[in-house]
Amino acid sequence: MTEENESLFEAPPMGEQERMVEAILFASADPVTIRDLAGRMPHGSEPAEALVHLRKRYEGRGVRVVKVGDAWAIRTAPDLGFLMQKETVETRKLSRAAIETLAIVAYHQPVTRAEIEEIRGVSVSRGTIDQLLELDWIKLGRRRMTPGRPVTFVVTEAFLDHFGLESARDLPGLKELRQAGLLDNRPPPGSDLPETEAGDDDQVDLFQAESDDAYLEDDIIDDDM
Amino acid sequence: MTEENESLFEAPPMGEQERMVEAILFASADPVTIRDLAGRMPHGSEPAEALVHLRKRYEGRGVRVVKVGDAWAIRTAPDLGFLMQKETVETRKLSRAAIETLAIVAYHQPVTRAEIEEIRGVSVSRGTIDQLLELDWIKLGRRRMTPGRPVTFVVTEAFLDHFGLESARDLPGLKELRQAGLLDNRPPPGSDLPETEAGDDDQVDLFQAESDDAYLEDDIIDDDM
Amino acid sequence: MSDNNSILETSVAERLASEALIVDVDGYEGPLDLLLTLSRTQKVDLRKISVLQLAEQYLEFVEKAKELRIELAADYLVMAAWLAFLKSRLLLPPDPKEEGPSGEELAAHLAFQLERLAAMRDASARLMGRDRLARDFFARGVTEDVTRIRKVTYTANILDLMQAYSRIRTKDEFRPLSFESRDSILTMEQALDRMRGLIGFSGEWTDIMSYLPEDWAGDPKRRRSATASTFAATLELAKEGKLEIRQHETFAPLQIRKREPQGD
Repeated sequence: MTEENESLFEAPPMGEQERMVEAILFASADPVTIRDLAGRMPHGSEPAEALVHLRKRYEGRGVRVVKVGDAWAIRTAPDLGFLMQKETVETRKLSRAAIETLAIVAYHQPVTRAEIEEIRGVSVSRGTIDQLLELDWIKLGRRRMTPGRPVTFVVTEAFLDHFGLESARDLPGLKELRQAGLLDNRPPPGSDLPETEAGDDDQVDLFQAESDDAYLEDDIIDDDM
Repeated sequence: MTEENESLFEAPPMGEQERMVEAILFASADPVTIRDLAGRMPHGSEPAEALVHLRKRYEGRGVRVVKVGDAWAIRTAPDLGFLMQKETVETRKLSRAAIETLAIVAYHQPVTRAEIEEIRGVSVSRGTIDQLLELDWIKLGRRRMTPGRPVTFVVTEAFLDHFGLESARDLPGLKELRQAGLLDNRPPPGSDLPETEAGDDDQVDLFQAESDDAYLEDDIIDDDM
Repeated sequence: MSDNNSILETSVAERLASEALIVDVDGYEGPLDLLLTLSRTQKVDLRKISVLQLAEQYLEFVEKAKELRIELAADYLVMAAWLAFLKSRLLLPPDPKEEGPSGEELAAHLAFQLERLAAMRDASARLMGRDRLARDFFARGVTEDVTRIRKVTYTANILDLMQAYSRIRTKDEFRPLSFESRDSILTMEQALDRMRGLIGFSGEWTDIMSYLPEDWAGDPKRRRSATASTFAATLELAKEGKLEIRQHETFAPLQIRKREPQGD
């Protein structure tokens, strides 16, 4: 099949495609992926291009075309939030543990529970993880390829949507934190020794990450997002 | 209070008001009245005028500003309604009643409903006949020239197409069915069909099965149709 | 505000803080959280924090808690033991024979952990302070769900068809009509007997259907059988010259009457 053949399907003109993307995004509360858009539009349509036009068209308007991960949505301009008291949804107040855990997942993802505990210095309760999973702000990532194959957590598209982020790369201060080495999973000194003396075991448990290889995947945040 | 006093509150510029109306209409679950708009916008705003501008702005777009009763809303442009539908094709097996009815029509055509019931030994629901008619696998044949002039059913071209037959006469006869192992060797008790006869008669007797006793009944059968 | 005042205030604040520490020990999320809080009192960049001083503060805190007979969770005590160990490492000149990380390395790592925790706290605050969906910006209020139009297509192949037909044809229940059930059959003999008895009274043209036995006229199967056998019986009787049959037009009711003996 050559490209000429494909063009026989005659995609609608770009202006029409833009209208279609506009209608679809308006109709959905959740972000819509390019793939979904393409699936719903006539054959040969190029939603990605239509989105560029549409986004421009809505610049400075009361609603905006925003990117959420791999998907797109229309959202009201944040400066008009004051008009919307009526629509405001009271969200359950998150515990400090939940908020910190969420931030750690966002900045360190994919991250294991043991790593979260290592960073916070306390154990993470089941309820905290459950709450974040329920909010659909975090989800399970790939298993870490280390002994025990622990599950990892990553943030979701709903998280990005909620906090108005295009991608996890846009997390505030991410670059600075990385440059400061604060996103490094720096193993505690001496942890590369076969086994520390018996007496230190407790504190090794507390402050040592589950294992050294765990940190091979340090920069995965890039691969994943 | 004079009008000059009111203007001290300095309503936002019309462009801003338009943005506000846009955001409110977008985010509201229900259409919003001008009064509601005015109540939510800064003092001195003129939502009615802003609406005129907004409505014009959306002319020809993928969504439109429409009046719903006394209130206003943003809705998908009618010509794009098709984007909000997703057709899924589901393939299902024909029900036993339908396939049996179809088989009887194919082998005995033209056949009345009463005859179908007689052969199946159970009544045939209106739905089954309708389904086969809808599938365009059977159609109405000539009326039987018997009292009550009952309608008969015959198979269609589409039926032959679907089943890869040149004509209904190509359907295998009882003997062939038996040879193919599709039919028990045991003749139906009391069956008077001459199915054991040699030759190609099978076909004929299948199409004759309506003979004999079947026909006196017609006047009565019609009442049931 | 004078310097004196501020010093005074600070010491009051510190005193209050240390009391709060003890009262609120449960309010801390573990030793690291407590250490972070203590480190704040040093009022320096976390990178320049004196871990030795911090260790001392922590140990002091644990001592105080003991004096006040506050039960500390095990991990606080573990941390205390570790910090005591760290403190000794930091104070004593390094022993070249001793294996493992130096006191400085351990201290640096603790400082790193504190800084990292602080950074995450800061990040979470910034995150929660962002414009947020359904609070600062909003999604579409009326959504139009994609209506799924389910189009069902039915399939059957020739094998299905043939199997269905053979199933009907070989069904045990299948019987030709005349064998189906004896009690729905009015035999021609029965009808003939009945007609012979009745025809003598019929001088007028009468609809043949009125000759059906009353209890056979309701149920369609019985009515059907009775009609057939009654009709056959009338033909038989007509052949015998016992009655006459007439019909005004096709499908009109059949009428019969007694035939008067001829030649009379």
